Amino acid sequence: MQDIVKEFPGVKALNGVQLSVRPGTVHTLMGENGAGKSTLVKCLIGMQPVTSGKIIYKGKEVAFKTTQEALNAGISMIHQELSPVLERSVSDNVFLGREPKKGIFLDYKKMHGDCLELFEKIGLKIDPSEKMKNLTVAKMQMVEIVKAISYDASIVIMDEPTSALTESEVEDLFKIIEELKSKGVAIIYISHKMEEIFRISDDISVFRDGEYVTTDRAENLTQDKVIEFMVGREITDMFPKKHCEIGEEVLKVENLCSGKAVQNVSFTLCKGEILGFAGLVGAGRTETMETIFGMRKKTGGKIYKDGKEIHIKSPEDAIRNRIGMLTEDRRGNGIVGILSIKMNTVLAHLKSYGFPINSRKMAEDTQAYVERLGTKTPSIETPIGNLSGGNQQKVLLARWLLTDPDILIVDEPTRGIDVGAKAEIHTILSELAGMGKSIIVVSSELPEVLGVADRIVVMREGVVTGCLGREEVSQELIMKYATLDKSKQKAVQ
Amino acid sequence: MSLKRKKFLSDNMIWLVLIALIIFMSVANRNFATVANLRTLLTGEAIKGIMAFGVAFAILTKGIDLSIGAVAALVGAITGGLVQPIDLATRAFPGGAHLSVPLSILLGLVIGALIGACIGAIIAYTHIPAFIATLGAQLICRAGAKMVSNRPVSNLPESYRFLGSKQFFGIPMIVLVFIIIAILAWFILNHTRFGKSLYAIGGNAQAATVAGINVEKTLIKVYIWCSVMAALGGILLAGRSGSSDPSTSGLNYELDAIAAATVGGTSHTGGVCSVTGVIAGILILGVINNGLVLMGVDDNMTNVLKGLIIIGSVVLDMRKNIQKV
Amino acid sequence: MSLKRKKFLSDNMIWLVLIALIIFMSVANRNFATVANLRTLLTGEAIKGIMAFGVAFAILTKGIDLSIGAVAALVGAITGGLVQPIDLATRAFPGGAHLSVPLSILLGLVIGALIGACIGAIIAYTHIPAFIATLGAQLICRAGAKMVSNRPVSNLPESYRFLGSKQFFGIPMIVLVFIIIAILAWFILNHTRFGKSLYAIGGNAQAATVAGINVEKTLIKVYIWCSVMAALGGILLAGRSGSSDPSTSGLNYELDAIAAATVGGTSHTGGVCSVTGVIAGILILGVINNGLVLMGVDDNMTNVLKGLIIIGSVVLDMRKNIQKV
Amino acid sequence: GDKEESGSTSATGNDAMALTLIMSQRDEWLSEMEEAALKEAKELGIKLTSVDAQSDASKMLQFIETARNDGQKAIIINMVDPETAAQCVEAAGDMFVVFVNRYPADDSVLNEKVVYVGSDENTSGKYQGEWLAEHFNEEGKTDIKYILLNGIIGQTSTTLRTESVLKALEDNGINATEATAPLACDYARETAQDMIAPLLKTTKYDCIISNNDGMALGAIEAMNAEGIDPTSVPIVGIDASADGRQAVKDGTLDMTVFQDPKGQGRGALVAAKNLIEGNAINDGSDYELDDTGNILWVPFEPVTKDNVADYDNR
Ligand SMILES: Nc1ncnc2c1ncn2[C@@H]1O[C@H](COP(=O)(O)OP(=O)(O)OP(=O)(O)O)[C@@H](O)[C@H]1O
Ligand SMILES: Nc1ncnc2c1ncn2[C@@H]1O[C@H](COP(=O)(O)OP(=O)(O)OP(=O)(O)O)[C@@H](O)[C@H]1O
Ligand SMILES: [Mg+2]
Ligand SMILES: [Mg+2]
Repeated sequence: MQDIVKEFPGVKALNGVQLSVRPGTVHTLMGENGAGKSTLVKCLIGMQPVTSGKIIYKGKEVAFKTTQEALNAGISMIHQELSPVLERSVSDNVFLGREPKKGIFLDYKKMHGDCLELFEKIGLKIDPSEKMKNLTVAKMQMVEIVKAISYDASIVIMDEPTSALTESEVEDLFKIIEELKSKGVAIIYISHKMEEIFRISDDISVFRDGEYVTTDRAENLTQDKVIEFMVGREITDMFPKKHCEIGEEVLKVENLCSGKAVQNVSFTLCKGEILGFAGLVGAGRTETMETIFGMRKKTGGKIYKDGKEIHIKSPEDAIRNRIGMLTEDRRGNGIVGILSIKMNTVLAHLKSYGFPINSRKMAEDTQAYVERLGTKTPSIETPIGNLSGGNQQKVLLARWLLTDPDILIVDEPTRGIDVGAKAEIHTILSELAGMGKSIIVVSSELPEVLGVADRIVVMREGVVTGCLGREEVSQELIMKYATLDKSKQKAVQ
Repeated sequence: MSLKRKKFLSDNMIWLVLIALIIFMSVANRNFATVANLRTLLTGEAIKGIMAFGVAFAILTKGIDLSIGAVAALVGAITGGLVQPIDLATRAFPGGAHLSVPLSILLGLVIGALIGACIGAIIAYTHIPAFIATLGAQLICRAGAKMVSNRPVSNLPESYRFLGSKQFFGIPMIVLVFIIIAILAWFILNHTRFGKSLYAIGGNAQAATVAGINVEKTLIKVYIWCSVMAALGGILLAGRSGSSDPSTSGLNYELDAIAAATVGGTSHTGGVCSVTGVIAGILILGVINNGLVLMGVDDNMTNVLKGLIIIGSVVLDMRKNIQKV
Repeated sequence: MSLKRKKFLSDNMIWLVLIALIIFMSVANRNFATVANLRTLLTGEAIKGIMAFGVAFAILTKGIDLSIGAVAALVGAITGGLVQPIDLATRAFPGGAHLSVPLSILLGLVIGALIGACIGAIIAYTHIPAFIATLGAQLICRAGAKMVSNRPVSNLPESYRFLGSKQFFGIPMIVLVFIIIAILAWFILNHTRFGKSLYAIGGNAQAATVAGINVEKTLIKVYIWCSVMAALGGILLAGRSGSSDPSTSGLNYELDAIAAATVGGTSHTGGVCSVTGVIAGILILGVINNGLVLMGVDDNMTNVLKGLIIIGSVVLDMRKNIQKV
Repeated sequence: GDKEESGSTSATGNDAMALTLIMSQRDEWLSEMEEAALKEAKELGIKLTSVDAQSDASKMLQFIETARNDGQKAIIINMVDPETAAQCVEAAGDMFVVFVNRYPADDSVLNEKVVYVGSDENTSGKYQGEWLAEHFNEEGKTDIKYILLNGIIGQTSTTLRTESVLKALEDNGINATEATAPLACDYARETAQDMIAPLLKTTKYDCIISNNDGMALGAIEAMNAEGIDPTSVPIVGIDASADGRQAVKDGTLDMTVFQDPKGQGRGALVAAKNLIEGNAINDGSDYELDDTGNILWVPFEPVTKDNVADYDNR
């Protein structure tokens, strides 16, 4: 790809970007949120027309107008934002648009069989006839991955494939990547996770604000160097944990239950404390938080705040009790895509703007948080849907900071967020704790939990298997509890 | 053309369409652009306009309301029936049930609110498509209106007809009511928490819930607003013609109201609606209806043109969104 | 109750509702469950059923089609007009334009396809809401039908009326056509890529696009299918009554067809539709229409009940989805 | 309508005396006819169910078949589309058929088992035309311009009423031209009001002709709103509905044509009973039969200020 320029109204997303990918290698694209990585690959597979520039594929200049053309030419892609058809079966999803036929009928048997075969090859246990919406997010992502590689493409683009995966599935993915490489397939890989990038990359290209910065062999680069290229400055501390006084108990959860997903979960949270929640995806952490926040029906247990029992039936109740929650599913229940950054920022705080609503104050508050969090946006009237994922996340964080909660629950707060912003978010969380707020951090990234939390609760299959203090934890210990057998957990508690 | 001017044009396409139509009609018939005709035009569209503001709120939340025409008929029949002269042989309530005009109008609005609350509650709590809930409500309300009276409810007293047929310094009351409702709708949408939450619910209901908005309650309020507007429309309709025929009053008004709201840029995928847009939508339909009659276009041709203009203006208006995809 | 049985019940709620209604009606009137009455019931619903299969496809892709009733009227008027006896004084085409019956029917279906292609192209390429595009098409087609003839197109020859009014071993042809269309719809939805892509477009248009599905072309095909079903409905309608009244033929059929599809579980949020569901939906409406008349329920009451049953059955059917939220 | 206890009586009661009345739809006039029929049924001890086909010919046929399935002996049909008479007779099987109010387009279907009760739609417009012709002859005008408010374009009643009034004008030596494009107001008062309002001050016209009273009243309402005196031009309607008669008394509506709803409703029921019992269809009533004995005429009558009081209690 040469001199690619891509303009959106008001934004120049790409400005003269270069990229050349060799067969049989993994070429990683790096850059902060909004650097234009996703846009670049979307241009490549024909999802978006380029404003100018040339794409040369297998020696010939091409300009795919639809993804169909790109797929036929041998370029497939795992998309950053999940794109399953939720109401249909897994096999329908995998073979969407290329269903096998037998005579005039579709060959359902073959679809099922082929699907199973693909899954088995990588040790994935999913029933191809299950409805997509019944899978966990991680399983859905695995299905997306399987689908992308099943095209037998010569270029496979992976846009943040691991952001919804757990460690073990990431390993599976890396095995797949190795196999693809050995077959001579080129992989364009996009991720914000430094460790994995240096494990698998052959080449690394770095972008900043739509500008091409550099390309080099991975062995010639170091983490710090890449970060410097990306951010334009050095980041010294990923987890700037400030030490602060931990005060009296603020939240106490006793035997919380919600169906099968949450079973007798108990824990406490203190003033000024950051409590981490670790566990494999599907451990029930999100469900626990959703139950506390009133998004999910509580089937048992009690919640106390400041020593008094509180009854939360809806997020409205939770907010009234000064609890905030940054949810995991950014697109599903986080952003309101067509509304402005301003509206998205003030949404949980509308009550405080009086009657009639004080629009000027809304704008001021929003502007303040855009500046404080360094959100990259043309203006606060820009629809949030036009922002890159990381910047959307910052707006959502601003939404909850604005409500000034006593307890802030953040669920996968840095998913899909670049290193610079990640460090910023960690700093903010730490500062908040310093101001006497209590914070619950749910994350699948162990270094993150280890880095920011004072104590760590580990869950597995809906139950708490352990609670570890900052001093005693290690990755190994967490993994041990996270995979602990149900029969043994009693002993630990 | 500069980008800015392009943007201005595409953002205001609907007004440009309106202006183009007005110019065309004025040239085609010299009687079009007169004060008297303008008054006629506005009077003719005011009722549908009021109902369009109602249904626009529903559309804004990804809903729809097909029951408004029938609600108008039901409320028209009940309120009209209650104020008919007590000695009229063809009274809707022969038992002699009678109310003063203000009470009857109030009752009509309350009935509208109750119907809206039922519709809203069903949609909010059972999650059935608004299309179906309001289609059912349409059947029920229309049948209800016919149960109240199987003949036009007529001989309505002057006091009842005040809003529907009187003028105030040369401005028809009905147009004043429309203006007041427009201002009210504008205020609600832009300056209240309720209005803001409508946009959020339409844009992403789940996100709105998580942000602490009570989506169910809000939806109920939306359909209350919508049905109250329909009830008001029914009262004005009966007042305007001095009679309310349960079988034809408000018939298919929902389609016109929805068309006006949509032509005015209210998006059926939720989250987009502006009061000025809806006003433009209503005026466009009004100009077509009035202008083509003045030009002496035959009725079938009028409908063909109306269909084309409705589609055409929404197509033009959509162009502002397309660039972003 | 075991979970499995619960799931079975909630998945098949719509059939349970149907069975309950049938049992109730059979008990209430001994003439309900007779072969002759069953035939009447099916004949009466078959045309709306065919149109429901059409519109179900549109709903499946998050669209809607309000034009089907008008398309039926237009095609009924044109095809009927072309086969009227050449010496009839009140011919629709007095110039003497005349076609053989098969050619005329073919032409009718082609006209349907063309209308559908226009509607589909407008929706696919301009992204305007299907509601507006098809509302506009409704106005245009209804006016078009009246332009063809301003009186009922009558004296239709027996051969034209073959499909609409004849029987085949005691089974009305019209019911056979319905069954064939049902099988065809089932085949298309479950055994063609086109069908699969409908689910994908309705469920997640972005997913469909990135999987290489040409959404625009598919949408055009959807509305072609829908309009062809409407055209077929129009031909059957004219054949059934031997005359096609441009002003009333197919009037409001779109609402019944949409109601049937929705009662049958076709989701307005897209991506969900089953042929058996639509059949159940049609039968439920048929049983209500037929049974309440047999029971001698007053007409307004019938409409009230119909509204309640439509809402109620969709509410019950929705419960299968609610548990998962 | 008149509520009767619902539920099936055909299973236990007198089978012969359960009947169905199929309405093409329910407007003001038709509702009055329906009411009269229901009242008469009560007096005759007949259980009459009336159903509304809502302008759907297919639905009408289904109602006919349903009644047949219910084992009824006769059916009263107010046809949606008079062109479907033959099909109605076929669907009725061996039931007796009484067509009411809408005369079959093909009257060869009429016989001793299939009869018509009602009036001749062609005469309604004729009365309007004759009255107007007389009015203009008195004024010495022969060239006039008219505004004509059509009902639903395409419906037989609309077509016949419009055609017959224009023919009557022509036959009586008036050269009438339409002042506007054809106006379709769907028989609705509000539609007529909206449609005519912009034309009142911008068009020259000598009279307003309406296919029914409702639309004429809408026109009068529009004139009042625009500050035009409705008595200044002749306005004619059809129906002699309660409101219409009031307007005639007030002098705003100059004439209307009375179509006897009660007569037709009652007549239809009497005819059905007589058919079942094998009597002449006018047996026990004072309506006249035509030569064939298969048509019971309930004629139209012109109504003006002079005779309007006679219709108040009919
Ligand atoms: N459809 C669109 N309309 C307008 N602007 C867009 C659109 N899509 C992307 N952009 C803008 O283009 C820029 C690049 O976005 P892109 O999604 O490519 O970033 P990214 O590098 O993938 O970021 P992330 O790491 O957060 O996924 C951003 O500034 C974004 O706001
Ligand atoms: N039997 C009749 N046939 C035709 N017209 C009649 C009859 N009786 C009364 N009318 C007059 O014609 C009008 C009814 O005509 P028609 O039934 O064709 O349409 P409509 O009921 O007004 O239409 P809609 O209810 O669909 O708006 C009535 O308002 C009345 O003036
Ligand atoms: Mg990206
Ligand atoms: Mg009517």
